[in-house]
Amino acid sequence: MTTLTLSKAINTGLHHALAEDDRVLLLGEDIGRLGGVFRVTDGLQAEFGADRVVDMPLAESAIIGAAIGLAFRGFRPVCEIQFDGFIYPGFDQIVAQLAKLHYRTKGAVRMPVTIRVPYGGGIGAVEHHSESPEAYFAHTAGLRVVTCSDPQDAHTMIRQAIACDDPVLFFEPKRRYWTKGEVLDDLPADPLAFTRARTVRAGTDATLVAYGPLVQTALEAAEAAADEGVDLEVIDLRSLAPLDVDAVAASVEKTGRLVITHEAQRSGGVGAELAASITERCFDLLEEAPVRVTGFDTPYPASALEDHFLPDLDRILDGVDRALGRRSSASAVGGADARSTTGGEGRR
Amino acid sequence: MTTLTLSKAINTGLHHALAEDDRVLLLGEDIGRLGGVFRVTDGLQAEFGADRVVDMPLAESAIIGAAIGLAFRGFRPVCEIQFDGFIYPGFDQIVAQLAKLHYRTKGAVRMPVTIRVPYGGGIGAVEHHSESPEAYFAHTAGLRVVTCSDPQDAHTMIRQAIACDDPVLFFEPKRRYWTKGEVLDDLPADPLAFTRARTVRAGTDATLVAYGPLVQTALEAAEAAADEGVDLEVIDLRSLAPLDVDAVAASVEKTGRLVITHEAQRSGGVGAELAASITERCFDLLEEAPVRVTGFDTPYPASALEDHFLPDLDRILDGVDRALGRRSSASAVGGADARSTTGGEGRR
Amino acid sequence: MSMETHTQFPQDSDERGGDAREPVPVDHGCVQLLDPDGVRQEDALYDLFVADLGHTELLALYEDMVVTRRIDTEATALQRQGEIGLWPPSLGQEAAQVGSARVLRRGDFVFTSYREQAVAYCRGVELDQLMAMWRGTALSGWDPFAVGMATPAVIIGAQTLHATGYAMGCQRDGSDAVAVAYFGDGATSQGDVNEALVLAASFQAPVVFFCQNNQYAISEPVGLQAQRPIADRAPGFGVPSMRVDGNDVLAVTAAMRIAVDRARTGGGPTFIEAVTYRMGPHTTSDDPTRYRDESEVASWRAKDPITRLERLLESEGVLDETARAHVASVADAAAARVRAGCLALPAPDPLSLFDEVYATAHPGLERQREEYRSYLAMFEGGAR
Amino acid sequence: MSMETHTQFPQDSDERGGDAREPVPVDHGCVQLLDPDGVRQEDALYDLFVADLGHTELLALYEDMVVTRRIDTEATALQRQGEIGLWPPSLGQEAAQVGSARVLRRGDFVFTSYREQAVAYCRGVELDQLMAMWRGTALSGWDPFAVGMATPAVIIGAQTLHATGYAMGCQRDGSDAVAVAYFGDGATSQGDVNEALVLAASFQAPVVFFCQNNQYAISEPVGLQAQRPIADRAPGFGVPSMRVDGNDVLAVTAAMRIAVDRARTGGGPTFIEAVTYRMGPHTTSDDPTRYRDESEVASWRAKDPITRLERLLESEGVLDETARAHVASVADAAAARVRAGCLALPAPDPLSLFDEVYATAHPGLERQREEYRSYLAMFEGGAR
Ligand SMILES: Cc1ncc(C[n+]2csc(CCOP(=O)(O)OP(=O)(O)O)c2C)c(N)n1
Ligand SMILES: Cc1ncc(C[n+]2csc(CCOP(=O)(O)OP(=O)(O)O)c2C)c(N)n1
Ligand SMILES: [Mg+2]
Ligand SMILES: [Mg+2]
Repeated sequence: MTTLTLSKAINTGLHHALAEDDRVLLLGEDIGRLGGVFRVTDGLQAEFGADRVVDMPLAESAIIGAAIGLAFRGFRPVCEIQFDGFIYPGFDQIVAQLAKLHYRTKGAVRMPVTIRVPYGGGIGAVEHHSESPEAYFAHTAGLRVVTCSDPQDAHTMIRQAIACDDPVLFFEPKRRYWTKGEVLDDLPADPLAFTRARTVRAGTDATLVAYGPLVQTALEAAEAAADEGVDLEVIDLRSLAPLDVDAVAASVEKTGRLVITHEAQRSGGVGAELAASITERCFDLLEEAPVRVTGFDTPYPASALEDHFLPDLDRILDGVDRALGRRSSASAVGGADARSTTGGEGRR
Repeated sequence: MTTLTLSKAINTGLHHALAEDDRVLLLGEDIGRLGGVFRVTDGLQAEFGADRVVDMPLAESAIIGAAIGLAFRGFRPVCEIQFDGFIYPGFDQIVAQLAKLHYRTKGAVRMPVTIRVPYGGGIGAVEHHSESPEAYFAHTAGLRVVTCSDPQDAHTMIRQAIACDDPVLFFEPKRRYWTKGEVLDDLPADPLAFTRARTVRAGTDATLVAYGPLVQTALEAAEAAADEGVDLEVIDLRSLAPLDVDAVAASVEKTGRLVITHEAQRSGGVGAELAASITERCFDLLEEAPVRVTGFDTPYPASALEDHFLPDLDRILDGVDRALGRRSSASAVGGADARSTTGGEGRR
Repeated sequence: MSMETHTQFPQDSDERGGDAREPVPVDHGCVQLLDPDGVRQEDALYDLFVADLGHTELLALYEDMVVTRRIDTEATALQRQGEIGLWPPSLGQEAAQVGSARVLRRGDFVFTSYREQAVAYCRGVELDQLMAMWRGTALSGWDPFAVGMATPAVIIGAQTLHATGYAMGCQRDGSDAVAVAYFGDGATSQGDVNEALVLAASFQAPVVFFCQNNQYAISEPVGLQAQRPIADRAPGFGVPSMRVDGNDVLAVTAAMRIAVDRARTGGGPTFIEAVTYRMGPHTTSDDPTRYRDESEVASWRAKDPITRLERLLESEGVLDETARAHVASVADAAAARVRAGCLALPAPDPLSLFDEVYATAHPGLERQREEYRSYLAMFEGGAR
Repeated sequence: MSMETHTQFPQDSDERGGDAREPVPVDHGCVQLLDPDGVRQEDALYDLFVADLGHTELLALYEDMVVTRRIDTEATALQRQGEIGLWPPSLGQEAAQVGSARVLRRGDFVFTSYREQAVAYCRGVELDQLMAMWRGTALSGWDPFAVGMATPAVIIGAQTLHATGYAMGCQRDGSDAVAVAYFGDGATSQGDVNEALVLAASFQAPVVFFCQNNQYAISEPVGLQAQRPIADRAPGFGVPSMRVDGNDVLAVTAAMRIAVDRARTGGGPTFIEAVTYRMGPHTTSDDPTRYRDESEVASWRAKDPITRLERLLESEGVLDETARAHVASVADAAAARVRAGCLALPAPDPLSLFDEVYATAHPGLERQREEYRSYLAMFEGGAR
């Protein structure tokens, strides 16, 4: 057990994967000598050589396409996309090739390719450096989409993702790279543990679902809510495709209320799918409609505005109020969803 | 008023647009001499010349990227993507450039670019020729996403899309290209009429929402339901981004029940967003959870299996049964959503 | 201050060439060892690489070409009869495909587009499996590892990156296996193909880029994609290239041997442009009369790849009745296998829709499968 | 039958060149009119294009280079002081940027990446607007139509297609305006850049591809992206190219004039590789000591683009005290404008988050705006 930053926890996870299986390769831009712009691959090229930690030409489609070819040859490539916003030039190779090859060949070909993507906002960056593109991939059959929220999960999940025979989009919450935590080396017995949601705080009054960078925010919100006597259950989804609907449904069966938060734009985000799935599964048990607290349906804005775009503790608590049928910002807006104005007094 | 196929109705719409505004250009693969693989642009190059109906090199990113440059220069390019599955190489230019340029420049630049995409299945095609990628674009802020379902709408909507100052993804239901219908030339006074949902059948028992190729199927299902005494209201969404939530909510306020159908994969599809939005808006009025009847979360299969993948009349009616709380296929499956087994007898 | 100038610049500059406006003749700088009349043409370099081809070998190539053309004809007929949905003929491209594919070893790996039916035949793809994709009983028909050939990539150009990645894998394995990417003239406009050239050059990957320039991308003539001979593009990326008469099976064989030997021995990638012609429609759905003249097609018919080899073999007295009869019987048998195999392809089980989307467990999809199973069960003995 | 062979193929073939393994010297085939010591080098062709540049013009170029370097220094300081989040220095690339941008007319249109601060200055971008993107008060700072320059494209290579499309628009308008795409050596690996070459060649679009080969894409040396001089790539696409010393403002000016004149007069696209060096870090977040030696940087410091022009002007007796003082005062004023303009940039209104996502009405977003307005209202006089 060591204390590591989330970024270092991934680094050690990659180190394990490279050491344990010589078919594991890393591909990406600036991952070699530089160790990646976030230093997640720091030291790995020096240790495993330039044939296994490969600086690739500046072309995302080429990185994914080459990984596919390498997988055909029996390798397990791990690609790094430098920032979320740079994944789109590789989109065709991901959704039309990588995702489909196993199905296309009736299982003859396996595509154990992991694509690491530092994602999300809150770091004051310029355009294209703060995006949350997970929903595009979660909508794509054939892919697995996961994201971690703390160092232990980062370490375990990257190793399990690499070991998984399916293609995995592995989203890394870049603004949490410097979060520290205890990290154990041993892997869970279940190789798909990385795809199961995890209850990070037990509670009874409402279920608050988050993933990636917002898990920490959700926990902070739960602490704040607790101060006001509201006991939130907080779930870290971990897997965005498939969604662990069972885990969330079990919680909602208990609480009857659901709040989902993510940074990505609201329309067609992962929150929409989860809200729809839970409504299908738990309709009679829901006391209120599931509430989404998300980024707005604008492009990711200039950094001076990102605090307004990103869900934060207050916006999450406002969503919790809504889910509890209490006075919330929604109360003030006209239309059908203003109906729940009769709830308790808001905290402010 | 003339009777036209849907494909010809788009052709005449393009003709109008080219004739009325000499800044309108068509760009695409094989759209010139060949008139497009579906002949939607038939005769247009002969009439308007190769400078306005431009056969482009085989490169989707180049087609969209060039359209963006032309829009910078004040043109209104209309791009044809030959088939749904070929849009992904142009994905970056669409979601990272086209969608964002107006916002990026605080409104200084306008991107009146229309991207026409023949989409959907049911034509017995090989891989990549039957996809429904609309949700990717509906999740992308800055884009408008629309689709037509009959010749009149096809004609009107393509003209309004081209006239719109925002980028528009215009999805054409390729298996309905040969559907015939009456077409009037005059445009609605409201330039955004093409973005508003349309009630294609009034009814009282449940709201059935479809778009594109499935509107016709939904109407057939409504006729079949009527024979059994179930009166469905059928709404053609037309716009998938933004969704005309007001129109659907108004219907659900009346019926209390919602079924949504689309060909695209279920997870993260447009149905998820609509279900979540309607649940948010109409929670207290809903008698049952919104039901989704969609393609499955598999890649689009080989054509011998496509009838199983695609929602058809029977699957829609099964969904209606579910929404009505009647016996349906869901009754047989375990889990929380098996709860509505107490409904009326199934039709079969 | 403006640095603009109106000085007239000289017509002949020392700039690197590339005047795009002079049209490129189709056979510009093309290597040809066998002319359309079946006469051997000398070429000091390339001859070395076919010197060992005796009558047996030439007859074998001839047989492959005749057989694959026959397969093509049979498949086209099956489409006309409604037994398959679509077929992209390889008619006219037999020399390019057979000549190149026959150079490869079993352990090499081929990544193609959708038109490489003759390549598939040479790799040993079973003929019923070849038809599955076009009959729609499967997305693709064969196990790539059984024949050393990936199933067709329909997205233009995507497979060139897979081939390059595969070749990088061969390097890492210390194997002398070679990867080959087949693609068309139209594909050269796609970003992926150009990225593959960059990648292959950077890592000196053992990959052969085999471009069949059949003059068209559906209706678009090659002149829309390329202002120079396509083979001229690769050297600028650091990939040596050759331009050969793609209807000349000897030239194709020689060029492919040069390229494959180079790749095998650590010499890196090579680009081959095989100049050929798509004699048939783009696919059975296409109407080529909308975009090209019969006279053009006729001029290419005179360059038919099979005829010229036939003439050579005749002039050398090899193609006697026995030989002809043998080839015809192999072709007949293949055609029969195509037809029978195609018609016998089993309709897939409905629930196989959900199979092999993932290699590992996926509860969401399992749930959908169960839902659909119970949905289908409602119809048992019923309407559907 | 196998057509495989093991014949040794000759070392010297008649194949089209491209042996990737011999390293390309940085100054291979580079046009240079002014050497690092400030000595004019003769070049029969290129000299013609700078023959009209007298002392006034050279002084003006000198001033631009000094000023833009000063802007760069000031912005870097602002970043160190926490006033802006990031800055990608143009340090060392002043000759490439100023020399090329000054050739353009107001009506031309420029599409750049994020490092073209000196180009922006030459196009007339206000210095506070230049800073807005880096201070994060806006996604980009200026109105492209006011200065004939699009706001920076951060996605590598995307803008080359925009420039080509714009140029196609110029053709259709019968205008003699020219589009210019600026991009780096790393960008040449992206599919988009190669597609832009295809497109420009196909339509003979009036576009200039201006590649600043500054030897690095972040930590990756140019040798990873290109096995040949970058300028060698374009001719294969049918786009003539030039390779010039990018630290020589005269050579850059001459090449750019050739290219722009050609485009303006219907001669189609041109590719220019300006061989230069990124003297600073990739951005202020970068630590170049991890991937390059100080000795390499020092060797390039000796080729500084400003020093050599200074030496020329000195040797011609033009750079007297008055001239120096004038340039210094312009630079000081620019630095002051950068700092004051940057610090004075207004914080955007929170609800402007929702502005100009669409040009036409969007009920869904309006609703979100109203929700957020009422959310913010809850805090009035309150906690937030
Ligand atoms: C990315 C993509 N865009 C468009 C298509 C549609 N399409 C199928 S074949 C074809 C032409 C391909 O031409 P070429 O590369 O020359 O190959 P050929 O058909 O001549 O063998 C096109 C445009 C496609 N399959 N993929
Ligand atoms: C599509 C994409 N991938 C990756 C990046 C991250 N990135 C930013 S700059 C850069 C290097 C660019 O190098 P080059 O083109 O030589 O330009 P330079 O920075 O040297 O001016 C990279 C990889 C990006 N911006 N866009
Ligand atoms: Mg072709
Ligand atoms: Mg560079």
